[in-house]
Amino acid sequence: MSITRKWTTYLLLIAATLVLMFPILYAFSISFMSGAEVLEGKIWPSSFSLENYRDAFEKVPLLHYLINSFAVSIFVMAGQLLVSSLAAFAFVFIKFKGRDAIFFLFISTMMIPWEATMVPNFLTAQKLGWINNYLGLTIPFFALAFGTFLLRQQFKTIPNELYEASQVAGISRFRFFWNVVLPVSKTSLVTLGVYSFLTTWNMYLWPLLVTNTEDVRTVQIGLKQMQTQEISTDWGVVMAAVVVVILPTLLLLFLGQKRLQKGLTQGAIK
Amino acid sequence: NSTGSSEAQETKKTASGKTEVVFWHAMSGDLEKSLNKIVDEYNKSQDKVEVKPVFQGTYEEAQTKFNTVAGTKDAPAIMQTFEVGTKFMIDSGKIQPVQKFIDQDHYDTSQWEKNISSYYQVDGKQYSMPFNSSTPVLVYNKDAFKKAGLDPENPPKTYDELKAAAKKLTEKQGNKTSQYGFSILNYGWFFEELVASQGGLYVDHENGRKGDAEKAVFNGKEGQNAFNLINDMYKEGTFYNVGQNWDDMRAAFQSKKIAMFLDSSAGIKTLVDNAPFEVGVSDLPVPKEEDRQGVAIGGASLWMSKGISDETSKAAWDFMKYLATPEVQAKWHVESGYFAVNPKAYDQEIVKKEWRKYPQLKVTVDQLHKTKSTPATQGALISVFPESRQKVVTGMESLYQGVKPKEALDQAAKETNRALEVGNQK
Amino acid sequence: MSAVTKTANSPVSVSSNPKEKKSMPNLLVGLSYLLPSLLLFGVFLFYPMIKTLYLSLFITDTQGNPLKFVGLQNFSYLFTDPNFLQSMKATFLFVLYTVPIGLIIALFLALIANEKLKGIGFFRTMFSSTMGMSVAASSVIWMFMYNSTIGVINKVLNLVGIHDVQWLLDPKYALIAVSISTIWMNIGFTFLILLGGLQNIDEKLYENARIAGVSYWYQLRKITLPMLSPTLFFIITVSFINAFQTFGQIDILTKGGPTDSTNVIVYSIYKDAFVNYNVGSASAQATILFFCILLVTALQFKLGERKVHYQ
Amino acid sequence: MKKVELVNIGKSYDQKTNVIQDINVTIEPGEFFVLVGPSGCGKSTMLRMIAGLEEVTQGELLIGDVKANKLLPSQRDLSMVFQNYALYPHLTVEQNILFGLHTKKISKQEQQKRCREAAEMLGLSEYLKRKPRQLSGGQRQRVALARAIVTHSPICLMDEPLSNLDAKLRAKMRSEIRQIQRKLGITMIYVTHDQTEAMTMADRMMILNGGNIQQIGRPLDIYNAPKNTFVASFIGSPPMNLSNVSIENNLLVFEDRRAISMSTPHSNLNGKKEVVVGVRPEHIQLATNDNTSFIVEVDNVEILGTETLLTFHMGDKQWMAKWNGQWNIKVGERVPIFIDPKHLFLFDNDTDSCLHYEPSTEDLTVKGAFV
Amino acid sequence: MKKVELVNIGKSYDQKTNVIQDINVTIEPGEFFVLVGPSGCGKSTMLRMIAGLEEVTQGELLIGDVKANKLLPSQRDLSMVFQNYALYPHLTVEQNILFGLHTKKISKQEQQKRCREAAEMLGLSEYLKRKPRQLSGGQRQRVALARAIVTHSPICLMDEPLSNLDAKLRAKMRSEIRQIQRKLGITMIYVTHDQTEAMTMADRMMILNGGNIQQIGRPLDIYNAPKNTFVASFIGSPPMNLSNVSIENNLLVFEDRRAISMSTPHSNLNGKKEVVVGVRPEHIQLATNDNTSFIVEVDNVEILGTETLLTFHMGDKQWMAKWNGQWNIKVGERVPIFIDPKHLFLFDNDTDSCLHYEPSTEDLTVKGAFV
Ligand SMILES: Nc1ncnc2c1ncn2[C@@H]1O[C@H](COP(=O)(O)OP(=O)(O)OP(=O)(O)O)[C@@H](O)[C@H]1O
Ligand SMILES: Nc1ncnc2c1ncn2[C@@H]1O[C@H](COP(=O)(O)OP(=O)(O)OP(=O)(O)O)[C@@H](O)[C@H]1O
Ligand SMILES: O=P(O)(O)OC[C@H](O)CO
Ligand SMILES: [Mg+2]
Ligand SMILES: [Mg+2]
Repeated sequence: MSITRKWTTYLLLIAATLVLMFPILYAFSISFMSGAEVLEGKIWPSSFSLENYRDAFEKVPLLHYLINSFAVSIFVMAGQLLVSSLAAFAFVFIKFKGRDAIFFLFISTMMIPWEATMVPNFLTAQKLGWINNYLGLTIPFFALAFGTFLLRQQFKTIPNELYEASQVAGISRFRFFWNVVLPVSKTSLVTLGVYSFLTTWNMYLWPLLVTNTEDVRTVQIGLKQMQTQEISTDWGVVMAAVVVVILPTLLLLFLGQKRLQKGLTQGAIK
Repeated sequence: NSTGSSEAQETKKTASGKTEVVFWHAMSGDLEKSLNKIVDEYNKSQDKVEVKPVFQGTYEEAQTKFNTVAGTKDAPAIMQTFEVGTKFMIDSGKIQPVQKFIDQDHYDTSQWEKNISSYYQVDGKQYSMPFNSSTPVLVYNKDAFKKAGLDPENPPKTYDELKAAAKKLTEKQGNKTSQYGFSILNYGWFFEELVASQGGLYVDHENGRKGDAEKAVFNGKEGQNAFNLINDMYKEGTFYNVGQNWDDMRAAFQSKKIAMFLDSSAGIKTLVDNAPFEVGVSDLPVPKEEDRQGVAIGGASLWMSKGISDETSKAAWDFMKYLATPEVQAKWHVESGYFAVNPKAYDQEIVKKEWRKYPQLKVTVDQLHKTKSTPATQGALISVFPESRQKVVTGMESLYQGVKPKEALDQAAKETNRALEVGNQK
Repeated sequence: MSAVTKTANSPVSVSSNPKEKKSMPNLLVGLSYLLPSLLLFGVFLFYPMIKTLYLSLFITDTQGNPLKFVGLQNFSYLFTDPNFLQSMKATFLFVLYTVPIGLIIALFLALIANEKLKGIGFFRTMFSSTMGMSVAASSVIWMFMYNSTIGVINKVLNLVGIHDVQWLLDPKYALIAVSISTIWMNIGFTFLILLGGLQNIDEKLYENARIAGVSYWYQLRKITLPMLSPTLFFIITVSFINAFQTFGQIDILTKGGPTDSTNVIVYSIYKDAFVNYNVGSASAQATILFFCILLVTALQFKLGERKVHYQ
Repeated sequence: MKKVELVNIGKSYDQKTNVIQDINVTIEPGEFFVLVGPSGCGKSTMLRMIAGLEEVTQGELLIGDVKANKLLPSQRDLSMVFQNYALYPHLTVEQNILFGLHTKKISKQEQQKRCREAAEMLGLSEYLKRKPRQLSGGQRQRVALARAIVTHSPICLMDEPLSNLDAKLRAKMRSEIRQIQRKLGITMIYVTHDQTEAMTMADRMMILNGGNIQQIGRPLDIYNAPKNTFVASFIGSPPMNLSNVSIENNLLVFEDRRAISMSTPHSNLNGKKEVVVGVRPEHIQLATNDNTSFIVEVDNVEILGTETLLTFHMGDKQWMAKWNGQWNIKVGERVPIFIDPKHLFLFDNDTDSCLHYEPSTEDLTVKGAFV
Repeated sequence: MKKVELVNIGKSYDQKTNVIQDINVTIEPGEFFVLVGPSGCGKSTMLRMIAGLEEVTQGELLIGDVKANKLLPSQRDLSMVFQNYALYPHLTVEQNILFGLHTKKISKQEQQKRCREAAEMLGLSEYLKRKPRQLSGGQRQRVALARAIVTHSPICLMDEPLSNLDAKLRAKMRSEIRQIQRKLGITMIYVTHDQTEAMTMADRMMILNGGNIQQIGRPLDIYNAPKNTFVASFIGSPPMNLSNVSIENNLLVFEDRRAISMSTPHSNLNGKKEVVVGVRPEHIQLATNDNTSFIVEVDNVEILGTETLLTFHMGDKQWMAKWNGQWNIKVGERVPIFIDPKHLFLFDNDTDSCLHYEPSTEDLTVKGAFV
């Protein structure tokens, strides 16, 4: 690569980073500002006081919400991994009539807008007594066409010989699934896991509908609540809450970026 | 139609054996702090009932939430609903009228302010417990008045005066306006009040109090006056569009972006405390002084859910009664700016003291007392009020896009009619 | 068979035993693995979808129970209702603003982040970071940035001599504002997918081009884009579907306003169902939305698939 | 050590066309039996039917005298080695070797013992704790082998187990597998498309083409007496040279009118006038002064250290000759050639089947050499 | 036709360790030059440096007498064929062949002409409109070749172009490539890890190991006079047998105390007492009555139709012998062996370099044979 091309690329990279990261950095910066500084429209805080963070945690039970979000995200992640991998396994390793039709049915669910099903789902959740508890926040999301698709693509890369070898050895199907397919697909499972975690963590409309007590509310709703309650009075506090909310996912993303990219594209295209 | 089973839910108890009463509200900011304080005091004052306040967003959001869970175990025992949700709550069948407890308890309702409690009476039955009632007022920046050469003690009373004052208050730097004269939040309530204060009705059948409303009439003369006012001032460049968010509006006032605006009396205390200038409060302006009919109340009342256990209901009723005591009402009034439901509260020492410190608070009370009780000032009763409000808001917003006031109003009325039509089929 | 029967009985009986074990046909086994998914899809996707179709023919009570069959009245009203038409328009504009531009930006980022340079990992992480940003958090940040008095965007515009713009209050700009923030939120995911696609392209194809000495743009047109087409196809489809389903940022930033300029169908559904309690009408809109997505996706497949090159 | 018998076996994937048909063969206990043929001829299909991985759609499969058509793979008491070894990448070598042994109700101790033995036999002892990806191709191959061995199954199936190895390693593994099979005395059914493997490893082999048996027999018998042109050209490297010739008197006349003489008139030509003649490259010799069959112009020369391959045209075909030693011949040089008539094969030009060959009289033994 | 000269070339990917070093070689115009060596020895690296795809970190690269270290790949006027062909899957064969030709400022007409010519030469004419995935492996190979040909570059680089093809096709393509190179007279630099390919195709070859040149020369010269044990065992198949021996008087004594005699005492052994002895398999003969070197017990026999491979132990190593013909020998049989001392190679056991060999006196020519 020629020197000029190298440096233009760097220049573009840096410029793009600055533009793209600005909102996040800006939120960080504001989260340290006093109310007056915010109103003056400063970009950089004069001092890094943690007061806003203290206030944020005081005003809404952020910590509690964070724990809820964690619980819900982990639960959904585990559920999606299990349910999707079971389905993907069937699609790859079990031959039966109508398999392709069912697979098509699965894929077609990606086309159904969640909002189109929102009202009946809400009623279902209500009938099942799932309002205001973790069940309502998690179980409806366990089945995931995208996840099934992603894992199916991964499972397809597992040589069929592995399956046949265990058939010859007399290993049961489920044992093969559990002891071979899952461990071998670790990377894709991690990818899907990160993806599930992020999307669940960031879920907004559904938790808004099915939670109305602080006991199970997730942090996104907490944020929205904080925003309704506090905005004019204190942007700084709200931004502190924003930072608290985005920090875990950003960290997760930074750690899992490489794997995520690998796994996502693998599932998406091939 | 209702699915609400008559089976009473179990009584929820706290760890210490107190009856738990979940209380959904829409009070944010300083109001939430005061409310929580009152609840705390109540919880500490006795050992049978534990009230748990839960913030559920704006009035609209809270009502949405309530509707989704009404009649299930997830419903709160006490629900705070804004005044325009009254008809909806009655029709929902998911509430028990407080009249039931008033009768059981032989509770004396005469101690209540009539102007307030009558809003929540239908066919002579008290449906909900009045709690936080407000009226709209004109709030202005006294310093700005002085600077503009206006008399801060003599705020505009009519539309013309308002326009004139706004013109003087509008400040420009180059072609950028640094201070606007006036603003109204894009929120249906202010429009309703501007109509009511001229004696105009919102819907037919005497504002829906003589039978189910079928047709919107707010696009009559009174409504047009209000829309024309906004339209004219916006065209003149003295009116600032603050959007739909209460906080944004108050922030704009505090940061001197606007010199006058309409606010709920509930916001006044916080405004006075936080504004870096002297805040004036005055009656809602009318087109001409002779039009003045007074105002309808705003704010919200407390509703008792149906389907909760008797024990819980009793506990909730006990809390409601507590809220209506003069002492609590006095505290509530001075901390929030809402009226005292119980006028005896005004005799309390703290009120007197606060009125001396915040004369602005008294303005709102006086305005209510001056109100003539007519179907217009009693307020409209329609179940699709929230929807209608959205239509009116869209109408207000379309003014800024150059739509003719009459057209905007008619459109809002037409859509409200449709909502009424659908609503009445239910 | 006859050849076997004359041999000793025991092996035959041994061999007949396991046959019974095998009796569970593959169909049942397959379905048992699919059961959790099918059950959940059934309960939370197919049943509600059908229920939605059903409800769209009714007027319902405030809690969504059908009251009165009205046939296609909900639909016929919607198609004459200027508000709904406005919703459709807003939706299509929104899709139009967000999908192509988001894609182009993400593609640009992916291209520059695909170069082999020192520290490129850092930039990749940065570019994908918005994937970790929730809708709620992002919207709050953008809400502040759009604030017409203290927001940074107007501050910057003022510097270059442009007047304050009421980003979220002016119907002319509100949809654009929401679109910009949406593009920003989606860039991370789109970027990641495209970068992955780029990295899957055989390096040798470029080496051959280097030896042939073709220009960067020629490589981009003749190698990168065609080779990336399956990825592009995937991400375009996903982006379309996502764009049609946008909710959070609208709820927080504009609530569908001003003058319904950002009242995209999904938001309109939400409002009709949960604020105005017109579940019938909401269901009708949901049905229309479903068919819109179906249509666009089908079109995409029909038009796009032909141009896509699969290996 | 078990017999495997295929009776009229056929297979169809789509219920319409057969990919293999009419397979009749008995594989004797302890035999090393090789299935060989070009890609797609149905070798894997047949092996997989024996393993139970593919349904038998026609005929009868007997394993050790028991009808096995419907048995589960695990009930057939056999082991299998796959082309890509099918090692579990997340398990260590040891775990791989022992994977599935628990289903056979073998005590942990016994499992350990077998694993140790197999590892020792295959020189894997130091790698037991490694993961497959830390092993070279040959070592992976051995792990797959070890996994088959520890089951102590009397029958072992292998599907092109060496095709992923490079030439040197392949040669080595060839003899290793053969030695182990002998040592354990198992019945081996081995699939390959490589004729060298088939020739060097098989006790007997079956040559398949297009789903049909071409020939079954001992490698040398097949080499020396191929039943048809397919077998003739498939077995032997470089392959047998084949050309269409017409018979004129006692001469075989090529299309370019060159001719070679037959030793004696053959009776079983059925009066055919057109036949296919075949000559193995090693039987095309440099003519000495008095026996030149004809002279050819060399198209290409490849010197492989100890032998030299010459390419030239005969009629419409390119023929090859293989000579020992390093020959200094230039492309384009004209070379006199001698072909001994006793080395000629004649095939029916319609049915491709062999009409005539002269059985080899050579009998090279060490003893013979000493005589 | 251009010269390529490497002067003291070295390469390091990490600025610390060199993956290749001290490469000095001149590739003559029109020469078919093969780089051969085991996997990872640096062949591709060297080729890619010549192509300009990899930076030269040390030394000087001259292409046609011009210093080329810093030239862009496209400025070096060469073409390249990649291992997996690197065809553009979305372009037709024709578009693939013509890819990038526009940069050479060649008229559309001329492009078409060249494409037609190349396609004809390689038998691709009917496939011009197909996509690569519709072609067989060999056809793809040819497209890649055609793409290199149409550029009319004087130098062509190929990186293991045949390694994805099966044995038969490989043999065919080998001679095809060689013939085209001759016809066009281009300078060819060809990378492979297959010694057969190197032997049969190269005018000269360079054997690399661990980034170092082992030997450069004509294939036969290298075969007959390998410079060290690495080359000796790398070139030739089966590879040369090597064992450690000690020299006692005129005898080479193996670890198991068996011995063979050297023809005459060699002066250039520098008084070494321990050396490595090497014998090619084809030079291990069956003893006749009077010349037995020793008797071996046969471990394995492989009969490849026209020749027989015997495996047996010598000292600690397995040795192989290659005999012509089909030998009927059983495993375990004891066979007398004769090794002619003139076929012995002796290597230094410390440096591995060749201490002694006897130049072959054979000169097999057709003329010679007639004498
Ligand atoms: N699952 C299948 N469905 C349909 N046809 C199949 C299937 N498996 C194989 N075939 C077809 O059956 C024939 C024989 O295939 P098989 O795999 O047995 O060949 P093979 O001899 O093993 O070839 P190779 O040497 O390439 O492995 C081929 O024509 C193939 O296309
Ligand atoms: N991009 C790279 N970065 C670091 N090391 C590399 C790189 N490419 C190759 N190497 C190392 O350089 C050495 C030589 O690699 P090279 O690819 O030239 O081998 P090769 O002879 O072509 O092998 P093969 O026959 O397997 O293709 C190897 O040790 C390899 O690990
Ligand atoms: O802000 P509040 O409580 O005064 O209420 C205002 C309106 O009455 C709500 O409908
Ligand atoms: Mg096969
Ligand atoms: Mg290489």
